[in-house]
Amino acid sequence: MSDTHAQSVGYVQRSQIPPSPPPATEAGAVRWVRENLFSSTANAIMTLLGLLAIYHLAVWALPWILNGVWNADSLSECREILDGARGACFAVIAERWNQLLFGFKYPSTEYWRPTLAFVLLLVSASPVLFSKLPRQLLVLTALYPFVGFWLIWGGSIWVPVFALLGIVAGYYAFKQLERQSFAMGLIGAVVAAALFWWVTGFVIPDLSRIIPISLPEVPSRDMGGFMLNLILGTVCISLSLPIGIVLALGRRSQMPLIKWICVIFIEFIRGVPLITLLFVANVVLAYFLPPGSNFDLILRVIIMITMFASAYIAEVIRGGLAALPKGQYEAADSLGLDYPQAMRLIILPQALKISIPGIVNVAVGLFKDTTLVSVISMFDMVGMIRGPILASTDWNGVYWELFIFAALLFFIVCYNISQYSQWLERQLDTGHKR
Amino acid sequence: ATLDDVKARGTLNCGVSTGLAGFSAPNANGEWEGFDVAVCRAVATAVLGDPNAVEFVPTTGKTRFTALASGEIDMLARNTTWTLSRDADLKFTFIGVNYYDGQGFITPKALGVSSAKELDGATVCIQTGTTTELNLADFFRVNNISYEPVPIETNAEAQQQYLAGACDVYTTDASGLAATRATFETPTDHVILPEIISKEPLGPLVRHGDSEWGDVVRWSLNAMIAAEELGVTSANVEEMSSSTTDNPEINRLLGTEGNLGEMLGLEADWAKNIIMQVGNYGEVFEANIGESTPIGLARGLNAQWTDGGLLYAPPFR
Amino acid sequence: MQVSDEVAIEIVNMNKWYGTFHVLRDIDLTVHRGERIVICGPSGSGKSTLIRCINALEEHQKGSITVDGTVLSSDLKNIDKIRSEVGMCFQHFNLFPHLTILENCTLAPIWVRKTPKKEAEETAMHFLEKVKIPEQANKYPGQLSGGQQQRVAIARSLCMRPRIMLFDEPTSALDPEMIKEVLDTMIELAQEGMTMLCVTHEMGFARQVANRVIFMDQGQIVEQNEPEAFFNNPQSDRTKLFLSQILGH
Amino acid sequence: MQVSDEVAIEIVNMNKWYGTFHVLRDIDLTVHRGERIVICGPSGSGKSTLIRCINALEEHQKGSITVDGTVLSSDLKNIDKIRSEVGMCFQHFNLFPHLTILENCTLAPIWVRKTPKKEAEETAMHFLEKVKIPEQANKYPGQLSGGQQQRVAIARSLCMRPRIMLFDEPTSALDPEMIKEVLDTMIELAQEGMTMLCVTHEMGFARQVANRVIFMDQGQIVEQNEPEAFFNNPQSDRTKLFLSQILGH
Amino acid sequence: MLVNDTRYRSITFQVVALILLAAAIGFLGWNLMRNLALLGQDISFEFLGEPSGYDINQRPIPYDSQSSHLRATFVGVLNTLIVAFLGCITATILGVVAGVLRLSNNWIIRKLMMVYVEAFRNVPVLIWILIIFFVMTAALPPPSAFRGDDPDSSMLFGAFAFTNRGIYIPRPIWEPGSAIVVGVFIASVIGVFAYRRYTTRLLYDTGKLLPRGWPSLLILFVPTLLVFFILGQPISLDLPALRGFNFQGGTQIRGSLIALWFALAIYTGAFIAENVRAGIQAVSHGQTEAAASLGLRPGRIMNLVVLPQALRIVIPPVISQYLNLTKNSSLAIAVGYMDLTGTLGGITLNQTGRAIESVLLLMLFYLTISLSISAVMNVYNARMQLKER
Ligand SMILES: Nc1ncnc2c1ncn2[C@@H]1O[C@H](COP(=O)(O)OP(=O)(O)OP(=O)(O)O)[C@@H](O)[C@H]1O
Ligand SMILES: Nc1ncnc2c1ncn2[C@@H]1O[C@H](COP(=O)(O)OP(=O)(O)OP(=O)(O)O)[C@@H](O)[C@H]1O
Ligand SMILES: NC(=O)CC[C@H](N)C(=O)O
Ligand SMILES: [Mg+2]
Ligand SMILES: [Mg+2]
Repeated sequence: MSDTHAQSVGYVQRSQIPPSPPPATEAGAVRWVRENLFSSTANAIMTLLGLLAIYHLAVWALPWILNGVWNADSLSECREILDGARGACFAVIAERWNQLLFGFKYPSTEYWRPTLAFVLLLVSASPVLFSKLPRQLLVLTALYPFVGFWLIWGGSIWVPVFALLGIVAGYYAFKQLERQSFAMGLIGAVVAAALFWWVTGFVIPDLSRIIPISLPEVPSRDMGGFMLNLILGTVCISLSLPIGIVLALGRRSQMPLIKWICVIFIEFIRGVPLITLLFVANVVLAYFLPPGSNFDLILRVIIMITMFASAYIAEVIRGGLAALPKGQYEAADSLGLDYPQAMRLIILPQALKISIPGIVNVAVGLFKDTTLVSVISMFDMVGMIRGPILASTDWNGVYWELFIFAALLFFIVCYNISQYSQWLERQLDTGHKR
Repeated sequence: ATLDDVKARGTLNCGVSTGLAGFSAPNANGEWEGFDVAVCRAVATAVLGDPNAVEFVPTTGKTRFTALASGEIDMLARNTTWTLSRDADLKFTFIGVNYYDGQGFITPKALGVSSAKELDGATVCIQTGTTTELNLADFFRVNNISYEPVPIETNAEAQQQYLAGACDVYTTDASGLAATRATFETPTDHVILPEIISKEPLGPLVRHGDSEWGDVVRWSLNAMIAAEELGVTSANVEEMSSSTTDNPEINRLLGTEGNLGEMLGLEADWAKNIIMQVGNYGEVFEANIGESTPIGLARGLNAQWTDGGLLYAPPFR
Repeated sequence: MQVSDEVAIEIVNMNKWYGTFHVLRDIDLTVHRGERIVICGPSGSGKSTLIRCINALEEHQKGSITVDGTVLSSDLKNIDKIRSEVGMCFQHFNLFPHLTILENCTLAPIWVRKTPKKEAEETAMHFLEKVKIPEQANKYPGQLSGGQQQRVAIARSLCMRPRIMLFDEPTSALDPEMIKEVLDTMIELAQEGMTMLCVTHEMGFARQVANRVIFMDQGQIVEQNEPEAFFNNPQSDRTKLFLSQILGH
Repeated sequence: MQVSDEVAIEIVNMNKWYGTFHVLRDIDLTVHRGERIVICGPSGSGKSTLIRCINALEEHQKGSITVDGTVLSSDLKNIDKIRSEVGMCFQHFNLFPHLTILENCTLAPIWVRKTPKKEAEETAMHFLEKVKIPEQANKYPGQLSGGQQQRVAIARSLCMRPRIMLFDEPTSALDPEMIKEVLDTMIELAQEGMTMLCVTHEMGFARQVANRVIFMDQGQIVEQNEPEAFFNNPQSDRTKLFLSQILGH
Repeated sequence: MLVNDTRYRSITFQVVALILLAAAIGFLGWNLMRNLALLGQDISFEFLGEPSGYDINQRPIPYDSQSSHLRATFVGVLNTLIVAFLGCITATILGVVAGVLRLSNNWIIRKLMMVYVEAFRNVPVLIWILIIFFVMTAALPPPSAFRGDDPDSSMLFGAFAFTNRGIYIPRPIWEPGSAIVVGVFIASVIGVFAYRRYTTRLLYDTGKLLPRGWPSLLILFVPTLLVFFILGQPISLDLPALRGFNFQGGTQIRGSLIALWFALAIYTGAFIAENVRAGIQAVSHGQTEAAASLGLRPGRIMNLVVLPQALRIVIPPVISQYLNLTKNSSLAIAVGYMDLTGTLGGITLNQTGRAIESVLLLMLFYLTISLSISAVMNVYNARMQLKER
């Protein structure tokens, strides 16, 4: 050792320096502006360009929005009111509000039904979306399909009630037989439910006559507007979940035939645009159904969109399954659980949890894609705008207002869902690190 | 069979266009109105006795045939031209003609065009999936002039594109042009060119292979035409049917004599109901597209044969 | 610590290939009830594969494995039977992270053994007490330390009341402090007379509890002996080399 | 192991804030050429921040840092100069995974020092030999073990022929077996007289090679001393507490 | 029992699956036959040989109404590929710019880009297509506005006309000698790459780094311009001019193409931006720091360390975005752009009524494209895989 430190009396700090506030350049707005807007020349230029862009956008859009006319019966009346000034004619939205939301055929006295159904949807979806809510609320979720169906389509209340009871019957049969084997349980459940429905099928008409609780029936064809987008979105996503799970499991199966069936199905569906599948629904599907069966267009479209969504969901879930460590499968095996048990109790609960953000993304994409049904002349939100509204003499020529309204509506829904999925991803992330 | 289906269902699914003023368009209350719509209502009245027992299914030029073929609709009443290939190849049965038409052009007056032959280099809006699309190609090829087609799905969009100046000319059936022009802010700024470049017999159609149903639709239309010829109107039909008249054909038509209804599988008073609730051909024409309406079409070819037109209902016997 | 004459596991001339790779060659091994066997050997020598074959997690291609009189064949019934006789603990615990500790332990008894839930929970608590973490029963695996997790994994296996336990390097993923608590649990188990096959490099453990130490290399059983003899007087050169490495460091 | 009088690094009254959080307070530190300093202290005490400031990876807001006579200012030239004098090794190696080991080592010499490739490769091989992995030169980082990767990272820094090396917990992400190989490399480096600042909790290493051990807490240098004195006779209570924890376990 | 034996279990299941599959296919096929028989139709592809009878406005290959449906199909295929190609390129540029700017340390720019990304990602692409299309139709002047002595609108630089039928731009006329100019230009492009390689080589060999920026520009433009003027300007421009109803001359980029192209590009660009951002962020900060501590400057760090790693992560999702864009281009039908869905799946299907055949061909085409792109992606992924133990 050199002698520099030979004597080396330990240097010991005796007192603690209290933390002092950072220098002015390091705090507050000054620092923020310097760091975020003017940290370099290039940055300053970009800031100015950005401000310029915002300014121009504002100068161009604000008067148009602020001058907007909210009360008029036609575009020409709007123009009269504006009297040459630049301004939007939002009156079209006010006047066609109901049509935009519900289509032009849903009976106007019944608008409360889809509205209520929508509110209930939010309520019953929340226990699924937020795992902090009490689990008992899941009962609501389970009941919702029947309530929602009844509210939107109407008809005798006994139809959804017995449908629900049938499912309950199936569930009990499943619970009874499940102990023997999952397959038995499944078959038993299907048989029990089918039997129940078959038997009650005879009772319903009489019952409906004796205890007539019913809402006016609204045929599928009369659904339209944003409501149709929402219906297609929710129905197809919910239906595609179980199918997607089956496909994903199939694709990971060891059995080559089953694996290839699933691979071909998934790749085929993912390889073609949704539009062509809608064409299939529109013009081809009927050829493949038994002669004389008369599926209406909405049903056919739901079938095709569900197939479409399930292929995408299958891929998401496959990712979730692949993310599970192999040890989980082995541990389940070594405990003696059989395949259905291992999947149901161990693998799927975990895989699905990992997949939720992906599933939500698919759901958002699918919800946006429901607008494509306007191409096969269904009157969803976009179809309403392109068809009856723009075609009407009164509103011929209002583009911006209507499309911005539609875009805004979709934006609100999709943005919130994707924010939710990001929130969930963060949530899961921390959950992992725990 | 379709007839039984319709009866069982209690409503008639009838394909109409997505909106063509005077022919088929929902009014402010969402009720469908128009000349084509009346045919649907007539059939519904004949079969179900209720002109409102119709579910109108809007179709575009492109989707109409698939809608019919797939069974989504029971009949199509949508200014559809009767052509051989549609009959023989697409396997549909046209049950008659409710409007004799031809393809025309509309163009802004400001362009100063007076004949379709002067349209060299023009941009033309057309509805796709129609005969007009094919006629147009033929017309320009035969006359050896060029054009630029702008394919469009619906009449409404075509109208928007045309009015915005995205095309110089809009071409479709002359009746459609008149109807469309009537909805313009200033119809007088636009001229319909004199050339009519094709024959467009427009009529309702049904699927091949169900002649029974075809007969019902065919004779519902014929009943309207015959009623006009025989002078039966919605105003006097009640009176005429209350007792047998001197004219046996009227009696057969209104079901007070013979069993024509039964032959079709309908009630005896089917035609009476049509005339009472929908009106005869002339009444429907006048109410929807006639000269007193903004569309203002003259009867022309669509007058009764007795008046020099082509309308000629086969005998009710 | 008694070893009975009864044969618990009998492996005769067993061979296994992965594709064309011959992992296990001519394995002959007889384990008597109550025996505690430690298997060691260099990495890749096939130790894990051997014990995974006993549990039917891997299929073997030649030879026979008989567990408690049941021949391991491709019949699912037999496989189920053997798995319910044989418990297994993995290196990475493989607890089910979405279930609480208690649920982890009761899952198999309820669904495989069809034990009523209440009874299963009692059993589970019994074994959790045995591994000294009854108070964690309602936590999730992610909230436990590695050592605790491995003890839960042992308890989970025990809940199926296996007659034989297999351990695959149960301590190698653990920090030194935690190793001890797991080994203690295993020693206790051994003292109760459980038949155990344990892949481990914890030589202290081997000395203390094993009846026999088996040394594997390149898919073969190279040497087997009682612990003292094995450590003090290895026969094969390979064993010597291996022991010098493992004890030296 | 000679320490010259020449000053390699001089830090005077340096302060740093993250936003309003005062991470480093009044740091005064003089490092002589050839000195080997070990910095220790509880987590979050600002050790990493301190050595990252020396390398200009973080800006300091008050006080001055002089490296080899160059004052660290916001002038890019100075930063470049200092960085070419100072090598740094990170806890997580931070090798470039898309380049081979050799490319990792030659990248900076070629592009920063403008050394011809051939020469750069020779130098790289020289240092790779020094860290005892010349045979891995054409592999990719992902193909190496953690210990090997860290040694490559050291070689990579050395290829720039720095006069000072900074280490930020170079062994804390490694398995015990690998720690030794990395420490050996560092000891060798120390013996050649490299000026080193090393954040580490390997007290054995500190005893063996350090001239001075610095103990930091809450952004301050609380105590510094020769290793023997530091370990055997810590002055401050905080140091005592810290040492009792770290050595006890 | 067979299901209880591991050897036969899977075979049993597969046989069952096969039977179910066969039954399903049989059921559908039988229905199809029955339905076709009922309707008196058949399945045949002969219609493809018949004259189509309709005209198409955008024709990359010669086509008129007498050409066959097959040729119309090809026109559609080419139009699909054109819009997909343009869309992919534009989307990439937009996406990369927006993605990089989203990480800028400039707050305003960052937020603007976030608004762009969120606004476009969360609104259906169909709405964007329609907005752009309708707004173009409504907001841009018709060609007639350019007419008269005192026109309402005028052309930009006398060479570009923005009308509601599309944008008219000059078209180069290739006169004799133009081939040489083009040849020189191509040679220059190659030259730039050669020069850049040379500088790297030189750096490797001698440690000297020549400047790269401005010499590249010089090499790119100077020789071409020289040759261009020496040969007496063999390339001239055909400017669009208003003649008759429309602008003639020049190249017309139709409104439908623009709407589709821009909407697809902006929409997909928003997704690509997210991929790019994620890719760059995925390269750990440690990499940048390690490079910095080796003395590399920020530009070099980007080029030598961050980008090569980020690209590996970014490219696969970007390729699937290309795939999405291509599939979304089938929305052409909403604005009357004559892509494959417009010709084969639109007019041909309708005029001939050959729904099954047309839809089948349509699907096959898209399937082929997807599968080839996935194949390319798999090869890329395999080659780019980072070497690991
Ligand atoms: N699924 C597999 N496919 C192919 N080869 C495998 C597979 N699993 C293991 N192997 C190979 O079989 C050999 C034995 O593996 P095994 O896991 O039994 O070794 P081990 O003795 O447990 O080693 P370790 O001490 O590292 O756990 C190794 O060479 C391994 O690479
Ligand atoms: N970029 C940053 N922004 C804000 N605070 C930071 C940042 N980096 C570090 N800190 C904070 O500064 C303090 C000192 O961090 P530093 O990494 O220097 O600690 P350390 O002594 O190296 O700890 P460890 O032993 O855990 O590495 C910590 O409290 C940390 O949370
Ligand atoms: N324009 C139309 O919608 C109908 C056009 C023409 N009459 C046809 O049947 O094809
Ligand atoms: Mg192993
Ligand atoms: Mg640190």
